[in-house]
Amino acid sequence: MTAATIQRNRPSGFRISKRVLPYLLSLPALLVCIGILIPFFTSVVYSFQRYRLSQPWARQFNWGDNYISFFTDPKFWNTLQVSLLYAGITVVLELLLGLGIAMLLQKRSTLNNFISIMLLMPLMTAPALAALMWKLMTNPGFGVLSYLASLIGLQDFRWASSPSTALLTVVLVDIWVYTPFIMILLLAGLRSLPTQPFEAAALDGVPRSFVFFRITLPMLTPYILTATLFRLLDSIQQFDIIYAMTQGGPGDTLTVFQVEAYLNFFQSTNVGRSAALMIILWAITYFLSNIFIKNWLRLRERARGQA
Amino acid sequence: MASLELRNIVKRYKSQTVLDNLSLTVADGETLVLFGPSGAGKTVLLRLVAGVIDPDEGKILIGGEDMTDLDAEFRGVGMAFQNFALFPHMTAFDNIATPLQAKHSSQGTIKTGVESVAKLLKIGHVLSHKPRALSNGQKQRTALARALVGSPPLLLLDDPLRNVDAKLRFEMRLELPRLLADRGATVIYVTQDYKEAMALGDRIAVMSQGVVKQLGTPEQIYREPANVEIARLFGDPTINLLDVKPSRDAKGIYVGLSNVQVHLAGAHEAAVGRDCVIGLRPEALAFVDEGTPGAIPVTVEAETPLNEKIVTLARTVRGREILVSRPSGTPGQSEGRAHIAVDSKSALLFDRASGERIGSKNVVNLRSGEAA
Amino acid sequence: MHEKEKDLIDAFLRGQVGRRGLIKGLGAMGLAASTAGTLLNFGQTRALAADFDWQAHKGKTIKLLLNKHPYADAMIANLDNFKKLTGMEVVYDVFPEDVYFDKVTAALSASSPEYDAFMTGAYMTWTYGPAGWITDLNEWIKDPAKTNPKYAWDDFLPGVKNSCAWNGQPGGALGSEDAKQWCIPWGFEQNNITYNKGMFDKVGVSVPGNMDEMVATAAKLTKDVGGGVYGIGVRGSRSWATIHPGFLSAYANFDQKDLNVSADGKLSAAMSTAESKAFHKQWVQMIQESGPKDWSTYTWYQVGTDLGAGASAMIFDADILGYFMNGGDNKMAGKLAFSAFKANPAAKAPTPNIWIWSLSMSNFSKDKDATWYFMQWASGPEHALFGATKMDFVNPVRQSVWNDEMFREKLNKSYPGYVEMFDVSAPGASIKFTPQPLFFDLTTEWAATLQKMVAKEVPVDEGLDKLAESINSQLKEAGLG
Amino acid sequence: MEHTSLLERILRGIALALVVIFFMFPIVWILMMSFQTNETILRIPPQLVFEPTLANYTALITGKLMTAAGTLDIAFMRNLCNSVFLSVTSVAVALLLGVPAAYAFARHKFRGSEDIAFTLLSFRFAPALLVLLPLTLYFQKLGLANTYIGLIWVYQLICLPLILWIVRGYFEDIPADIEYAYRIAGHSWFATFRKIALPLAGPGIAAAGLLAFIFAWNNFVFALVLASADKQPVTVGALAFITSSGIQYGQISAAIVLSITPTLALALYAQRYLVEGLSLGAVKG
Repeated sequence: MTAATIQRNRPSGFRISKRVLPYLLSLPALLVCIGILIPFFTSVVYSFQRYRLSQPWARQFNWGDNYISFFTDPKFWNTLQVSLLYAGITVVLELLLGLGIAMLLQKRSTLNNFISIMLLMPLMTAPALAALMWKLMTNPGFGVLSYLASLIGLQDFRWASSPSTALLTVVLVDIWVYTPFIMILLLAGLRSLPTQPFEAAALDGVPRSFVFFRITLPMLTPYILTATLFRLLDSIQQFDIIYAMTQGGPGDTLTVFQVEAYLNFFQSTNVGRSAALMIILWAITYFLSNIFIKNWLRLRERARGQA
Repeated sequence: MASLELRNIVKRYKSQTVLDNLSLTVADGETLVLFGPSGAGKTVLLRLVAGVIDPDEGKILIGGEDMTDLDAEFRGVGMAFQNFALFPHMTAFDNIATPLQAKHSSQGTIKTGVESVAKLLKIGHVLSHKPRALSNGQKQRTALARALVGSPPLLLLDDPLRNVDAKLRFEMRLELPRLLADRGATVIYVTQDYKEAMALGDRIAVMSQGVVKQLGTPEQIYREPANVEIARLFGDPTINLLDVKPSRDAKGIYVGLSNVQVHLAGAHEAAVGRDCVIGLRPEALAFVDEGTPGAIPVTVEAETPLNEKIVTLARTVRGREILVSRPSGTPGQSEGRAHIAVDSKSALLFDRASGERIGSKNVVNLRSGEAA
Repeated sequence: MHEKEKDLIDAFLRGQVGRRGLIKGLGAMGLAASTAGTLLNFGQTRALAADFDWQAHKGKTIKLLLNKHPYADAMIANLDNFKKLTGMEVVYDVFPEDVYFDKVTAALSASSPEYDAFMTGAYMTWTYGPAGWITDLNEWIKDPAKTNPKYAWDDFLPGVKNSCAWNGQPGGALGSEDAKQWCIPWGFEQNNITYNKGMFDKVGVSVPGNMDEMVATAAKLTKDVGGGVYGIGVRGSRSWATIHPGFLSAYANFDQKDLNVSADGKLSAAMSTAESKAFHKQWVQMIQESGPKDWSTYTWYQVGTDLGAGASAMIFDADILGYFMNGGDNKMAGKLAFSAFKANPAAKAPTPNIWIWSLSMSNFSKDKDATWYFMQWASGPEHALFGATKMDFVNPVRQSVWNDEMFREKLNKSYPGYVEMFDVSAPGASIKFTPQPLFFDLTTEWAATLQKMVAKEVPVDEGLDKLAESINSQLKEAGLG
Repeated sequence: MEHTSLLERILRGIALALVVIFFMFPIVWILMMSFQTNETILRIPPQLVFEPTLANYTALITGKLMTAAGTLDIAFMRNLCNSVFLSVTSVAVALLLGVPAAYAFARHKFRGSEDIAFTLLSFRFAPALLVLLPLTLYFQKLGLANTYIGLIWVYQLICLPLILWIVRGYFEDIPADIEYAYRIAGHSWFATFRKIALPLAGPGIAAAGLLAFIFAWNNFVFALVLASADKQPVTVGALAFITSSGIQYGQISAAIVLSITPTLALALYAQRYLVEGLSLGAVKG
């Protein structure tokens, strides 16, 4: 081929520069999200105001007052405590359960694949509707779960309507809905692990617990991190299930952040306090996700380095 | 066809400089082998030429034309990857056909083109298979076929034999030179195997840490390696390296090996009185009878037949190990005391501190990449 | 329509033929009663058209935001007549009550001009009014050019009408001279007892006459009816809705208030009095002994559903809830009875707090005059009568409907005791809350406190003191205390 | 795992059975309730034997609900269609925007790419209400309130970061050489993206899309706040059976069953993508 024929292949007309291309590709996604960033900042402004919709004349900047008042507000500390407790319990239990189920289903077989799809059904049930389902099932009269509880001697088990069991009940619903999410991610992880280390360990007669803690878990860590991140941050913001089941009650048992903020906005129309609550929630999630993602990126680099 | 010229190429990744002000010219139709250890920057260089990564500085000219800012698809080169880089979701046929499809060739042309190159590479019977159904050898040939099928004027082959078994590598090493010669293309061939380099290269560029340490014909590289490192890389078994301090007497320049004065032929004046390393190719040593002038007494410790030659491990009286190689079937000694002699013309002297060869005739101007 | 039928209807409208005569006459002509109702309304439509220019806004479209409720259903069933009368188009969005008020708040707080009028409760206007989301309707009601002369604003029950008017001053009296009419009452609920006659007879108890008796009766019912039936259904969810029905009606009967208003207009919590504490103790005890097990999740739906399904023996809640449970395919349909309830033995009469479903006009409406046309029709005497007699539009807010013999007869036939109950409690019926913008803060926290008391997380006395303290500090923070 | 004792296999079987019971029981129970009238549902204690009726489904599908207060019009099928439309369109838009962006983040380490990628991901974790409430004001001004376009935009809050983050991992797992080879063969970057990157990341994209679909489908609050009744999804629509004449438990159950069906059908259809797609190694990044 001569220089002339190469010449013919030369690009003609408009051409996207290599340097511009990645920006061009990510710009639309970025723009769509930036549009959503503007209302975010509006909320930040609200959070620094004394702002009740029912008293528009009294609206003014009070700077940090909304935040400062949280320090002495037992309701706020209760909210913080309940939110963290709820998120902690659900994530830990779902992780353990999800990992266990994923290991049960690890082997590829038609039955296992079928079961794993079936187990996804709770995830496909909208949390708002799932809460409704569980409300029906825990009805003290005709609710089947109350009936079953009474059969095993738990007469009068009050599920979500008693402060001592309300948390347990919503956690149960959360587990029911979201364990499949963790299960499917970890199952995917387990099935993509290389087989050699396990075969080698089996040949050497290494104890199973050793294999699990020293081989399986470390190799699964990136998956566990991803799953935990998504769940933890969703869970600390839980709204649908709790609101549909108890509206934050009984008493103040379940007034987690989003429920409290929702009630503050829609019932009390106290926009300033509502916004401040959510900014704090956002700060918590941002902080947590930052930690997770830093670790996740480091793990990934390491995994890439080995490959 | 196309010549290739690289001018003052610099490539950095983060703070690390991978290619440092590298310049290189490859003539039209020439096969240049890039040789060097991993991390030397060979693959990066190849990708720069292919256009899939951009240099930070410098220019790339193909066929005399500046292609530095041109994307890969406009450069008209063919490339085969070390890991084959086959498209896993396409059949071997479709894999090979991609360069022809890019040219919008007709179905007929594509079919003929693919089948003829497949026949040449003896993979005509697996064209309908997907890569995962191919053996390593077949994968390698498919990758090669894909690089060749468009008859590119410039072929970039990135260690194509690296991931195939020894037998196949041996076969291909024999086949490839003819194949490449037939295409008449300019070829840049990356390898870590010195035999491949010797067998295929019109010239070899030895790279290390982002610079070309030596550029020359295989003969030059072997006979007159620029430094100890290159001397060690070329040759199997590896070159014997012994610390010496050359002196001069009436008969000329000599070194002391096991209390025997061995006189060297050639221009080694510069080495006199310096701490040096002498490089003796195993095949430049031969067993001799006791009493032959310059015979060095050794103890034979082991003998290994290696294909067409026999390699003997011996130990000098000072306890230094030395390898001797001789063609199979020639007489030698397999145990006990023996004497060896040095082919004084082929002895190489290197400066012990810098590793540079002393008294070279063809000192390479490394900066410009041109042989002096 | 046949001429004869037209003549008959016109005669009725001229007052020459009584209602029963009309129905009989039409029946003789082979028309079903329901068809007769529609015809009647059609006739009224023609009659209305004679006195007032209903066609002034012909061709315009208005949009409503409605709660999923029988009142809305009744209106929708009659809507064609409005369209014919005015030549206007009406479109509407219906949302389930669970999310309805959130939807209203979302739409109004965004200043959305989408909805021209919407259903609301009187309590909500204490937020919407000061927020500037809704319009003072006096401007239209009192303008003869804009309001049909037969609209008869005086026909509305005064207690109900006044409960929808507030001057916007925190603690200001409802229905005062300077009050703004934030909404027009549509239908309302008094809180009384609905009970299961069969269960009462089986156990041998009679309808309780005061709080002590109610606690005792409910306990006896829970113990003796069997089959898991509990004695009394009241609401208990963590919401304002738990406070306003039976609870506040009984509370007010003891002359207790939610807030005190000082001479200079400052508000302070009033629920930590000794009387209040005594009442709270009784109420909490009643729920613990005889309430539904998951009381803390109970909204009016659960309260009603349980009564209708025979899971509870009585409720102290909205009378219309009992009304609905006595019909349809409910298991206990036809077996329920009604009674007014006076919690305080010393009180002269029942003092039910009321809930008023009303219509408000959005301040963001683009055509308020046209919207008013719809509102005056929907709250007018003709539609009220149609809804009450042909649909389940109870309780109507117009005296003329309560005077209507056909309506009374319908109630007496299928809902024995309902009319008497209404007549006994209506004089004392009004909103017992102090109007102020923190209404929902106060009531939600009150409900949460009740939940804690019932769960024995906090003693009643201490809980009320804490509640009062918290409310006082919130009032101060909002500049009201 | 090859040599498992009989005891262990039995224990595994029991564990699996318990898991299946826990997760499937509520679904089965709701399915049973959906074939019952309110009367049989409300029996105490609950019973397994009943005479099945299709009345609930008939009511939902025809849109006519018989109650004590007469016949109510319900728009459940309309809600269902809205859910399908909103979820499908949102996921499609998210894929259209997210996949190229994910490709850019995976293949081109441009200045600030990590920061931008993290910022995009963090949207996934912003409390929905925080953004939603002021958004109603802006939507009003922009004329986006009560439009499908506005809703689909807000749904990107759920779909886009999820797709971006997962798909990016898949692209990173494709060896760069494969794409280089295609470029060198003479194809443009776009052809490479279309013919090489997309097909190879296909199962992963499908899995991410499916997950995004599930999350979009399950959303409750966005449409409620931002749109009028004719655009509400099935999650809001199912609440319509709590009526003044009692809670229609049978219809709620039928509504829940109907609302799960489309996602389930999709998941069954795409099941090989879900587990296998995710196990391509992308979730680990």
